[in-house]
Amino acid sequence: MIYFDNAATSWPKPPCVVEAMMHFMAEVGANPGRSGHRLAVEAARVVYGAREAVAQVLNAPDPLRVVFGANATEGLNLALHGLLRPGDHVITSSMEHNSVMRPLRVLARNGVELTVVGCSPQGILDPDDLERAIRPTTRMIALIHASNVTGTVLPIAEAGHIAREHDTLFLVDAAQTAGAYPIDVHADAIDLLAFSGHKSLYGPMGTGGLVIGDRVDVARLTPLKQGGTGSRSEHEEQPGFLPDVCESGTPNAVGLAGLAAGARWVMARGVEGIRAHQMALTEELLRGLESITGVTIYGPRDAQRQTATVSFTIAGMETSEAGLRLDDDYGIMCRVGLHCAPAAHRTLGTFPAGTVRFGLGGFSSTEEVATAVDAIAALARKAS
Amino acid sequence: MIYFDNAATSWPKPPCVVEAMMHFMAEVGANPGRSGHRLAVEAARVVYGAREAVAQVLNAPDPLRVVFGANATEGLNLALHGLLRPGDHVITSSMEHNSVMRPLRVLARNGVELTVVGCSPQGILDPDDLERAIRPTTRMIALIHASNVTGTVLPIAEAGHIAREHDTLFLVDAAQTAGAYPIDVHADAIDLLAFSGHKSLYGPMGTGGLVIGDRVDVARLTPLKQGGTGSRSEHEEQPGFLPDVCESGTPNAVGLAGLAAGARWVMARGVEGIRAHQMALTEELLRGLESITGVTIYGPRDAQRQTATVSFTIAGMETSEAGLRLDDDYGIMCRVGLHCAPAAHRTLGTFPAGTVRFGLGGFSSTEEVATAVDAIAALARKAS
Amino acid sequence: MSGDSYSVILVHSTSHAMRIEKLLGERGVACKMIPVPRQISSDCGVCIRILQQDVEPARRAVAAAIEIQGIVPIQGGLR
Amino acid sequence: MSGDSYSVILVHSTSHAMRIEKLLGERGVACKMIPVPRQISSDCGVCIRILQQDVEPARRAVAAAIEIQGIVPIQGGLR
Repeated sequence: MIYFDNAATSWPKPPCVVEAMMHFMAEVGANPGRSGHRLAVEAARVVYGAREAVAQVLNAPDPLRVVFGANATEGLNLALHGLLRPGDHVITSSMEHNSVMRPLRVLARNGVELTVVGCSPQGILDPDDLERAIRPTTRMIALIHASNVTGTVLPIAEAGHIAREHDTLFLVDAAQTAGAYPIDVHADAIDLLAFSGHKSLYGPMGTGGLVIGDRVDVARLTPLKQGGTGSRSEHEEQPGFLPDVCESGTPNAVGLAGLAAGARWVMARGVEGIRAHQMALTEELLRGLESITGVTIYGPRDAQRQTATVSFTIAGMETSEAGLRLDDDYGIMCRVGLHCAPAAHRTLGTFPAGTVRFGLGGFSSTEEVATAVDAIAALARKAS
Repeated sequence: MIYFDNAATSWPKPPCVVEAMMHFMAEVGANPGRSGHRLAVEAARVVYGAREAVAQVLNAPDPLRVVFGANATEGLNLALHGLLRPGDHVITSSMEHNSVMRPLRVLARNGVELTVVGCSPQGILDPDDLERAIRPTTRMIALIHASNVTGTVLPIAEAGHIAREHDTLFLVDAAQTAGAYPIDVHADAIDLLAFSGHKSLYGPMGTGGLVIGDRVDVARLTPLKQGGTGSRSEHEEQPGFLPDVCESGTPNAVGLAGLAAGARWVMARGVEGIRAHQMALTEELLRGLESITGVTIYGPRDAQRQTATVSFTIAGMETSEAGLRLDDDYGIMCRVGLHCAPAAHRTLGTFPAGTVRFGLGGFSSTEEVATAVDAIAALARKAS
Repeated sequence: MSGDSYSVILVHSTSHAMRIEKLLGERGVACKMIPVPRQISSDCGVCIRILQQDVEPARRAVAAAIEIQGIVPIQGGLR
Repeated sequence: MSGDSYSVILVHSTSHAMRIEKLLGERGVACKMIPVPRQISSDCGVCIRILQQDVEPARRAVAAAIEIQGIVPIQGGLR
C-alpha cells in the first residue's frame, strides 16, 4: 500500500504524535484555560506548547500571535473576513485553492474589490504583475505559497517586499508548505500566515490556524465567532487581545497535543533536511514520469521550484479511471480531479478534466516512487 | 483524585473513545470526502457514522443535517450569525453562556434587536415571560437547555411550542445536556440545536456542531467560513447544500471517530439510564451540601430540575481560595468563578464573586460525592 | 466481473454518498465508491457504482431518504 | 511555606500565564498557577503566584516579552 495523498493530509504520522494524543486523553484530559485546577493548567501548558512549536517552525516572533482553529481554511477565512471591508481592494493569484477563492467571491459580492493576477501555464507568478495590480485602496495581497495541484512555489519573499513597500497586508496560504518548505514569517515580511496542522506539521486533522504579525491591528480584526474564552468572564463583550479574541469555545486540546509533537518532530529533523529528502524524491518522480510515453506533467517539472506534489495526466485514460486503477490494482492512493482548485486548473489548462496528483510526504521512499512510476508506465501502455 | 469539572469537559472518556481515535490514526488516517481511494472513503464512513450516532442520541431525523464544527460555540455562532439580519428580533434568557451572549452583543450592535428575558434567582424561566416578549419581527428564540452554572433545566418543550406557534425559529444550546438529558429534536420542535461533542457525548475536545431542522431555509443560512468542501469543485462559489455549505476545510476526522464512539457508548447505556445515575448522585450531593452550615447552594436544589452540575459558596471563603484548597489539599478538581456566564451569575445574585461549581459526570461515584461533601464540610468549618 | 455492466449514482457530496452506501447495504444492494468518471458532470468527487441490474432497487432504496443527481450507466473501464 | 508572603502576576489570558510560567522557569523563578483571588480584578481566571522576594526578578523577566495587568501582593490563605 502506497499513500501518495499527503497533499490532502499526511499519513502515517510520526509515532510521537499519536503518543502525545494518547497521553493527553489518558493523563490530562481537562479543558485548558477555563478552570484553575492542576489538570486544566496542564492542558493549558500543552496548548501553549503547540503555539511555541508552531512559532518556532515558522520563525514567528510571538507564540501568543499564533491562533488556532480547525484547519488552514479557518485561518484564511479569519484573515479575509476579519480584515477586508467594502471598498477595500484585495489581490490574489490565479493558482489559489477554493479556501481563498470562495471567501473572496463572497467578499466581492459584498463590495470588496478583487483582482486575480494571472500565472503562467506552469503556475508561476511574475512579481511585476503583482506590483502592477496594486491600487491606492489595496488593503491585502493574498497568495498561496505553493500550489496544491502542481506544487509550484510562488515568490512570497518578493511579494512580501512589494506588499511592505506599498503598505498593504500580506497573507500567505501555507497549507502546503508549513513544515515542508523553509518559511520565515519575520524575514519574508509576512503579516498573516494560514497553516494546516495536519499536513507537513504532522499533527492530526482538526488543527490549523493563523499567525498574525504585529502590523495587523487586532482592534480592526473581526473574529469569525464570539464566545467563552476563559478571559474577561465578567463581560458580555468579546475580549480584544490575542489569542483569545480569535479562539472562542473549547479548543481542540488533544489535537494540539498532537500538533505540538508533530511540529517538534519537524524541528528535530529540520525543515531543510525534510525539504532535501522531498526534493530528491520529487526529482526521481519527475524524471520517472517524464520517461513514460503518453504522460503529461503539469507545473514547473523542477524539484527546486516545487513541493513534493506532482500533477499529471495519461493520454487515453481519464483521471478518474487512473485513480481507481491505481487504488484497486496497485494499492496506490492519490487524488484525482480538480483538487478544490478550479482556478488553478484553468491556469494550467486542465479544467475541467483535472489531473492525477501524487502528494509525497515525510515517510515516502525511493522504492515507493519507483513502484508508482512503474504502475503509471503500465497504465499508459494499456491506454495507448 | 476526583474530577468534578465535567461541565467543562468530561473526563475520563470511555475506553472505546480512545480506541476509536487510535484506530483512526493508525489504520485510516486519510482526508474524508476529498479523494476517492480506499482510505479516504473509509475516513468518510467514519465521519458519516458520527453524524448518524449524534442524530440518534438527539432523535434528529436526518443525519445529513448534523453539521460538525470545533465546539458548541461554533454551532451557536453559525446559527446566530448565519440566520439573523439587521431588523430581526431575537429573544434569549438571562441564564445564557457567553457563547450565546457575546455573538448576540455583536449582532445587537449591527442592528439586530435583542430581548433578554429575565429568569428567577434559581435560574428558572417562565414560558409566559418568553411569549410576552415576542414581536412581529421576532425571528429566533435562543435558549440554553440547562445552565452551565447551576444546572437549571429550562422549559424547552414549552418554548419550542411557543416558537412554532409564532412561526419563529427555535435555537437550543445543548452544550450541557446533549447525551446527559433526554432531548428529542423532533418532538420538541427544535429548529436548531448546538451540541458539544466533548461533554456528555464523551467525544474528544475539538468536536461539536449544530443540528439544523427542516424549517430552516438553508439558502438563507450564511456559513461562517467558505472553502474547499470536496464538492462542486468546479465552482468558486460555496455549495448550497447540507452539510457541505457549513463544513469548509478538512474536518477533525480523528475527533469525529472518537465522537462516534462516545455517542454510541451513550446510546448503549441509554440517555435515560445515564440521567437516572446522575440524578441520584446529584441528589446525594445536594443533600450533603445542604447539611453543611455556611454553604449556600444556587439553582433549583432539586435533582429532578437540574443536571449534575451544582454551584455553591462557602461563607467566609472566597471561591478562588476554595478552588485552590480543593485541588491542593483534597485532589478535587472543579471550576470556580464566573464560568463564562456573567448574565447567569447576575441572575443568581452571585456576580462578580462567582461560585464553586461541581460538575459530575458519567464516571462519578457515590464515594466521590461523599468525599467531596466531607471536604466542603471541613473547609466550611475552617472558614467560619 | 469483466462482463458486468454498471451504473453510477451521482450525488452532491461525499456525505450523501455515505448515506446511500448505508441505505443500499441495509437492502443488500452491492455498491462501491469510485471517483466520478470525468465525462459525467457531478458536484462531487465520488459516486456510487452499482450493477446495472440493481438500478431499480437502488432507486427505490434511496428515493425517500435523499436527493440524488441521477443514475447513469457507465462504460467499460471503471471496473 | 506558611510563613512566606506572596504576590500574584495578573494577566489577560491563560495563554499569557503560560508564556510567563515558561519565562520564569527559564530564569529559575518558582511560580504556581492559581485561581485569581476574587477581591482582585482580573481579565483571567488564573494568575501566577510568586514569592514576594521574587517580584523584581519576575518583573524583569516578563517586561520585554509580554504585557501584564500588574503584580499585587496577596494575603494569607492562598497557600
